[in-house]
Amino acid sequence: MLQASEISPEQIEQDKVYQEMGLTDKEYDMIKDIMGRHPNFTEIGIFSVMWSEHCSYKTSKPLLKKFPTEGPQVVQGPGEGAGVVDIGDGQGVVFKIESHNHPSAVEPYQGAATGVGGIIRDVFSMGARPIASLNSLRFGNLTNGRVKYLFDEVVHGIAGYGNCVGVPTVGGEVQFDDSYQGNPLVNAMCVGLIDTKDIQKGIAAGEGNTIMYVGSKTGRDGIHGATFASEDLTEDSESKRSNVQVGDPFMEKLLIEACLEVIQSDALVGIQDMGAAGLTSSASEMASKAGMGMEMNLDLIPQREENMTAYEMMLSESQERMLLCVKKGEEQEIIDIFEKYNLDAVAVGHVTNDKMFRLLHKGEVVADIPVDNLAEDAPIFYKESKVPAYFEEFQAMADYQPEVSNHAETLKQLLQQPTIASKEYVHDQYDSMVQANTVFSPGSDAAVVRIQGYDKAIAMTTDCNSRYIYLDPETGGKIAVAEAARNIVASGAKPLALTDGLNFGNPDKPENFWQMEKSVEGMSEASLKLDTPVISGNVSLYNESNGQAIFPTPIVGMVGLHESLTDITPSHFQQAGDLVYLIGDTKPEFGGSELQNVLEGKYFGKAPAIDLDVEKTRQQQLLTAIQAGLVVSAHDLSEGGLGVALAESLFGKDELGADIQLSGNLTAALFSESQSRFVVTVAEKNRAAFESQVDALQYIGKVTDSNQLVIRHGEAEAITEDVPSLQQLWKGAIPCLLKSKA
Amino acid sequence: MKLVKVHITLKEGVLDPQGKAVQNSLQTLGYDNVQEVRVGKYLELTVEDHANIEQEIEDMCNKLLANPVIENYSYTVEEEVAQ
Amino acid sequence: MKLVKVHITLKEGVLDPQGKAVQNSLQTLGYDNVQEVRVGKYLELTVEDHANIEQEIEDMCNKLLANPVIENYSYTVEEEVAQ
Amino acid sequence: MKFAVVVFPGSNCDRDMQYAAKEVLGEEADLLWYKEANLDGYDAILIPGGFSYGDYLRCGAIASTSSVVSQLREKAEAGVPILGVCNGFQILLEAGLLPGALLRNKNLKFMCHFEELEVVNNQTQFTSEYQPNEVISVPIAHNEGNYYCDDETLAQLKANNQIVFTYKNNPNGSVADIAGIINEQGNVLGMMPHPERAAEAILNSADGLKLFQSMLVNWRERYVAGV
Ligand SMILES: Nc1ncnc2c1ncn2[C@@H]1O[C@H](COP(=O)(O)OP(=O)(O)O)[C@@H](O)[C@H]1O
Ligand SMILES: [Mg+2]
Repeated sequence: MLQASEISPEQIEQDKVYQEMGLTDKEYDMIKDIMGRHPNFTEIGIFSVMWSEHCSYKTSKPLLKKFPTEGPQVVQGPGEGAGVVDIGDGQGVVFKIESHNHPSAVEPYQGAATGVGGIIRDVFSMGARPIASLNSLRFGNLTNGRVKYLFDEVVHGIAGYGNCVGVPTVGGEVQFDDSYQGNPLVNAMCVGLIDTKDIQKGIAAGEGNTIMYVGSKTGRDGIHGATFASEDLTEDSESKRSNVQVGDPFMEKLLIEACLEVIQSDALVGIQDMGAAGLTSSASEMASKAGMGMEMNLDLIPQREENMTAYEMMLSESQERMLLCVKKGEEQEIIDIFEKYNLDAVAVGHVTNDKMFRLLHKGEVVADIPVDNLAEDAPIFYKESKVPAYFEEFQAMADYQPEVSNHAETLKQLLQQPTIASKEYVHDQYDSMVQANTVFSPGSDAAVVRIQGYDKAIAMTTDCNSRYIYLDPETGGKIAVAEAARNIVASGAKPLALTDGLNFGNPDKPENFWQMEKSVEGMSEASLKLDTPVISGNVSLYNESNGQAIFPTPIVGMVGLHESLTDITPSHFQQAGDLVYLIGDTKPEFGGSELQNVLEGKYFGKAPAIDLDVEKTRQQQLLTAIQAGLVVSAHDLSEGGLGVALAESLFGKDELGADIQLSGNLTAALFSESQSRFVVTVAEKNRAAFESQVDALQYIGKVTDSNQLVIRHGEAEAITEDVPSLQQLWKGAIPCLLKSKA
Repeated sequence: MKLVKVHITLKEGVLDPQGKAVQNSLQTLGYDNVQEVRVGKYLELTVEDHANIEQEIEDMCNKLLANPVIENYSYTVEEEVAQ
Repeated sequence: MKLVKVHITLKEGVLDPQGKAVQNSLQTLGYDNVQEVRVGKYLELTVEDHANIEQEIEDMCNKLLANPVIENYSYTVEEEVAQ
Repeated sequence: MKFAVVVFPGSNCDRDMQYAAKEVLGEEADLLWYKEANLDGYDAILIPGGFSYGDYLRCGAIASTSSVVSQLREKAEAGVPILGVCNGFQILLEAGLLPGALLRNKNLKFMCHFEELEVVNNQTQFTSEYQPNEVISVPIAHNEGNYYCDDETLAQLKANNQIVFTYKNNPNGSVADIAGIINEQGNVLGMMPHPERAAEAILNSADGLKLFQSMLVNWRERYVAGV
């Protein structure tokens, strides 16, 4: 029977209760058709979460189909907990990115922490050991008190969880922009290592096999919004209760070790984590994927709180829980493994062959739904798309040309922009070295982690310049992929594949949908060209506050392979006397640039152009030169252009400087954000060999031991600055903003 | 001078992994009588006395000391005993 | 069933950076009346009643809940109020 | 030489420790799960870093009450070398095998980066391969690494030469810049920095390797050379 507090099936239709759960009239009618009757409260709750964008990708699916997902390196494309690419020797890397934006806006510490926990579960539920985490963060203006609080607590939450579970946080990005003021973005990426023979799937196959529940008990955590049955929860006022999900990294660490042991057992058929929509999504997806049905007895679900209803249990997003499908009769083997780690594995149901998702509670059937309609066959909606007026206006504008009189001052200003400034304040709080494999910690273009026992390493990065995407989503989408690949190549690795985190506003607004559509097209074209297929991803929509959407922010997480440890290349200058080269052509491109932000306080005009053929050639030539041992250091050019890149290149090793000679328009030479460029250093003895291998080269000067950055323009010294004082400005900017009074 | 004692506890329904771990450990040590453990914070503030002290403490708790999304607070105000 | 409330505070003389930080933040927010802040822990234990309950709590505090090198503890035992 | 690496629930540097002893140093090293660990027959015991029991309540507190710690006490008394790193150090302090306690870092933040340490006592079985007052580069990664002890204890540590490592630029507020201490008997060393993360040049420093080499050299001298 339904709980007394629950509304009758007929009343749900009459009062349109489903609307409060996020279902439209049309969707309700579809559900009624599928069921052939009025769905009850629990059933409608289950449909509402399974048909949400988060689980069904109902609006984004048509777009996601555009992504190239195949290639010889792809072992597992989108569809499972995470994607897998081959790295030779029978090994694969498993990775995925996931957003936790809205939980982080409400409770930043726990929101960020549980975001990290969730993505790590996606990776180890594939059977992989998590070996690295990254995170991509966006906040509003750091002078705002609430933004400071969000920033500090999000970082603290990522650290609190990631450090405890023992997965090194090796990289990421943080950017600041007014559009994120009320709606920060917290995207977490996890990378795992697996012997490809061990890959697990989230399937519940084999009629009669047992469904087991492991991990934290189920509470009323994260049950969505205006909860209906709430009158009946307890007599306590809302203010004494909380539905916020709280992470327990200690439990997660035990689960990692236990699950990695369990996957070696023949008794295991399938395994999946309980992520968004908890028990509902993991159970129904496991059954649907296997072409089976499932029956669970909710009385057997380990519960943390009293008197939980079926609805509450099915919608709970309590963390650190896993669902397993185990061969009938072999449950004890699984129980024993978990017992070693002080974890209970509990049988809660079994696989059926009728393709129904059936739930029992207190002796009654409380839900009985055709399982495919929840998962594989959830509906898809095609949204309207419209070119925004601003875009046409920006395209029609004459090229923006900034006026800079004092280039040294401008460089200093740029180095202190929070988006460019050192993120040491952030990543010093992350354990970036646990597992003792980290070759490059945060602070390099790409993070590098060696693979124990082999002469190889993997490189990882996350990138997305949302300003370019705002100005021109298609071009910006291409740039996001190209920039990620550039970071991987600069570290000496070959880009393998990517995961995408699509963060956008409300897709019901045609202009927002257009941004999404165009950026996905741009990203797809670039991933195809650069041979980095999309193997996993995440969609987060409705990122708005006060009706204002965030800048479109499709984050690219990319992984590459160093075929030998000797290929690993630092992004900082290493040795006085080395030659400094600029690879790539510089045009006066300032739309969406950091300089435009500094001078105008806003972004307008055209995004920098990108030619993917040129991009590919530059990357390939640089990688070949690195692999031939001709390159000492390499750094890609991004926000702030060459000026910033040169300064950053000097912030690695003490006591180095550079003497640089530039020509042409100095403002463009220093601060343009033209694409497909790198600054590299080469030992004098390799000059000829290097120059013969790489095109579009410009020799611009030398690394010196003077500890000064000298930039000459014609006869004049345009910039002469002590490196330590530049570094101090760059390092101090974020701590200084945080200390400033709101 | 007043001594303000503030207790900050997790709201009902919020998972308390720390309390759980302490309880398990007490059980392992043989203290089977312990049914539940919840861990919170305890702050002692020495505050200059003034008319609005209670209001001020409420404010401080809401703004900084407690996280109203997941925590409850309570406090007492006592005369500070010279030591 | 008894409700045991345990307070764990840092010993005098042991620096309390957390208390100091809270005090600084309060000052930044304009609460100038706050002279000092000390941060400690507060545990609530639900314990089956029995003859030796006080002794048992002492034991638990000494063995696990507090670290005598840096911390003091105190506790009260109350009747648990049914909710 | 045979090392035991004791693994508690929540330990997360256990495999790193094993890798350093086994793959880098080239000796034997076993991971021993705390429940079933038998420390007999091991030449040295390593207590790795991490977050035993989630660092809930106090770092190392819950682990220090487990039964394997009673075995650890016996081995300490019997003179078996024991190295506790980071959370391992915290456990040794909570268990009373070393004096003092660790408080939160003075800036209240977790911090992770390389620090310069000075080897102020190279006359121990853990540090004999270092030069006197050698400055080494080893990473720290902790939230509670702020070593505290009362004045009396500090005077004793100094008098007995029990301070083994100090920070050149004290990052966390530790009394007397202490990064690592040894017991009076000279067989139990606890330190916050992670030598196992600095045992190979590819990891940006090999300075930590000498610590493991010192243990090996001293063990050989004592047992293999047949003293
Ligand atoms: N949230 C973060 N977490 C970890 N590392 C970060 C984070 N944000 C930035 N970093 C690190 O700081 C360095 C600079 O980042 P960024 O300016 O985004 O580099 P790039 O422009 O080369 O992509 C990188 O090594 C990056 O990994
Ligand atoms: Mg870069």
